[in-house]
Amino acid sequence: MALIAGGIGVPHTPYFPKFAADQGPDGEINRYFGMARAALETQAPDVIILIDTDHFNTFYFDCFPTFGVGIDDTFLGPVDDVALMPPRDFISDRALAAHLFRGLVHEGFDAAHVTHYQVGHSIGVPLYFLTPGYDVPVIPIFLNGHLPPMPSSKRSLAFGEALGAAIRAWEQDIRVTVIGTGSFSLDVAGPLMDPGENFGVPDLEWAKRVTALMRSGDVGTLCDEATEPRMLAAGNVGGEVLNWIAMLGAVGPGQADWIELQEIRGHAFAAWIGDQA
Amino acid sequence: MALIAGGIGVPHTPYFPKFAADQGPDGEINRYFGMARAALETQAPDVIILIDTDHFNTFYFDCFPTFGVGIDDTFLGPVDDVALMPPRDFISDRALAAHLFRGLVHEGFDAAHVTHYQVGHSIGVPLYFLTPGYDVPVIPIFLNGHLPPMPSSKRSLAFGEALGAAIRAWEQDIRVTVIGTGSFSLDVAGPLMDPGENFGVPDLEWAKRVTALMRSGDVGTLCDEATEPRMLAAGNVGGEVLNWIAMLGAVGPGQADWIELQEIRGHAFAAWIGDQA
Amino acid sequence: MSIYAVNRMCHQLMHDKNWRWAMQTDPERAVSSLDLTGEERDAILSGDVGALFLMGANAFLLGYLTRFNVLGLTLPVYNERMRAVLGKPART
Amino acid sequence: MSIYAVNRMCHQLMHDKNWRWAMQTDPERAVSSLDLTGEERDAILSGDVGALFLMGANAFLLGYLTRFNVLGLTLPVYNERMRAVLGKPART
Ligand SMILES: [Fe+3]
Ligand SMILES: [Fe+3]
Repeated sequence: MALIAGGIGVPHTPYFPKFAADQGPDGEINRYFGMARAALETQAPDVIILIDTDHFNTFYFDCFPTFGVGIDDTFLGPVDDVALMPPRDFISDRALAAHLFRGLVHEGFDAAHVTHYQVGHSIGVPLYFLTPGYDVPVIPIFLNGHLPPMPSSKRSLAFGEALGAAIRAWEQDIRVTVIGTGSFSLDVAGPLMDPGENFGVPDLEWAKRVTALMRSGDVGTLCDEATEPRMLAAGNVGGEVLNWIAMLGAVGPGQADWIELQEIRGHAFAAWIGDQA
Repeated sequence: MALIAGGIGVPHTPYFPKFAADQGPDGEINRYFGMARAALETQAPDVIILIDTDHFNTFYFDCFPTFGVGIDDTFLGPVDDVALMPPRDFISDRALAAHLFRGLVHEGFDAAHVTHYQVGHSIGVPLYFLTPGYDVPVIPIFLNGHLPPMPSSKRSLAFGEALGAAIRAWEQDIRVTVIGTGSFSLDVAGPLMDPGENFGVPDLEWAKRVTALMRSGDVGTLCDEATEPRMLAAGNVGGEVLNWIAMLGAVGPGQADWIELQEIRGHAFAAWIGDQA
Repeated sequence: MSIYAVNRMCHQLMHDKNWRWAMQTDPERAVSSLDLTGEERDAILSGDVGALFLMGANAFLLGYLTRFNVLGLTLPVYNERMRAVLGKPART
Repeated sequence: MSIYAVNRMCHQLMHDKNWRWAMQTDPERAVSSLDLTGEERDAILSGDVGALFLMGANAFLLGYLTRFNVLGLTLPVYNERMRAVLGKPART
């Protein structure tokens, strides 16, 4: 049976490949992502499940799902002009993705079937830093953490729990890492931008609060406090904390192995230790 | 507050406009649809909510949702060459549809946001017969009753209940009819076709059983018996009974006012009386 | 998942009238433009809808082949070929 | 919902390089091909991203206007105009 080797949380800022190159290997971005990459390499996954919020690269308003499962052998991305990261084909695992989709729908999670799809920076950028060889198959799980109405934090946690159960019910003896990606407080190109910037961190205190609750493993309190108004007040992609909450549902409750808040961006880097073999 | 004036169940066979014209006004198709139309006219809705299964006219495998809500001022259809029914713009109600979508997601139903969309015969044909003047706004609710994994019958019922609650929570004093459309036993172009036909009714006994349980208002037993294997054994669109079950969830439990099984097609026509003003 | 291209070919018979006409008039040439395995191409050109179904193609979409009289698939022919695979194991 | 066309115009700045080029080089001509209200067209051509936001356009997508330097929307200009509408009532 499959085992969840651990959880990882990272941001996906589209400018980070360029900024990291400009900062050099000892810069802050490479340092934080290096910690996450080391955690991933310790977890040694055979497959990565990446829970992300699409920003109009996979979906459009025409059909924008609350939850979706990417089911295909490969997928192309990032298709949204990420500097230093031309689009490429990523390898995925169609059989496992189809199994996860069946498991989720059978447990009453009304996910969309997604195939023949492209992705944007929210999937590309984490993989740029975490698996630069692009050698581990990746299954994207899409969660709407951007366009209200968003799934509630409790629903996202339950979705993650069902995802975790479906992963562990997979018949192959493989190791799986679940990644949640996104910000805790971030406004992109909206009225809550900081002066002169193309983004803002409207509620740093909330980002600190989320970080503290994740550090101590108090997901229950996090779900109680992460209401839709609270998330939206933290910025127009404040709902991306739901990607982390779903990841925590899959990996299981517990303290973070480590978590580092990058204040200037309102997001964090973290790792959780998963199932013991 | 809005009131659910009643429920209607009808099929959506794409050949029926042509067959009905060939049979003439006293033919079976016009007789059954005439009964349903009379029921609808008694209910006198200001808005119709139509729960249907899309057959690749609104969605494709690329992003095929389990549940979806059509949110727009108008929509075009049918776009799949229905004889005697050229595509036209149908009027809808964007504000009410957005309200229903919010209500469903907030209650933990993970519907997809659908806009700028087209529809096929599964929405066009019922309206051809029921509202030939096309003067009542229609909000399509999409339910995957075709491609396994499908939502379970209990999940579809709960979805319908949440839909009904959202309708009744709408602030305007309007009358709403909820229509469920689809077959109970029908295989389209698959191995369970009848010899020489382009369709089959692989399990007429199941269609009779569904009809009897709906007549007596025993939705609980219907949900217990309508397992995914049972529905699929009744044909590759056997899952369309879920559209009726969701409709019953919205209208509320109770005996049908009347229900007529059309055995040769494995589907039925029916009406339920709704809320008292 | 190259059966995707088979399904899409059928889907476009409904939604792209140029494609429908191409498949009705010169299917060999039309099919050569698709990203298919040799097995899929052969099954399409021989109108072997049963084999396509067992490869994972969607029956509802395959039905468009007979609806639009592509590849000689009159209803009796389509019906017989599809019913012949009843109960045979499909690939997953 | 004609704000749909405003959002799509922004979306295509990312995904259609021909469109991006057209909007960068002759926005008046490019915009004339869209199904917009007069108010929407005027707001676009004057780079009034705050007004577009209050009409219901998506901020993430509007951001592409400054990312690709369309309509004179340098970052300082975009930032100032967008921040100016903070707290103002948006249409629903
Ligand atoms: Fe993001
Ligand atoms: Fe149908």
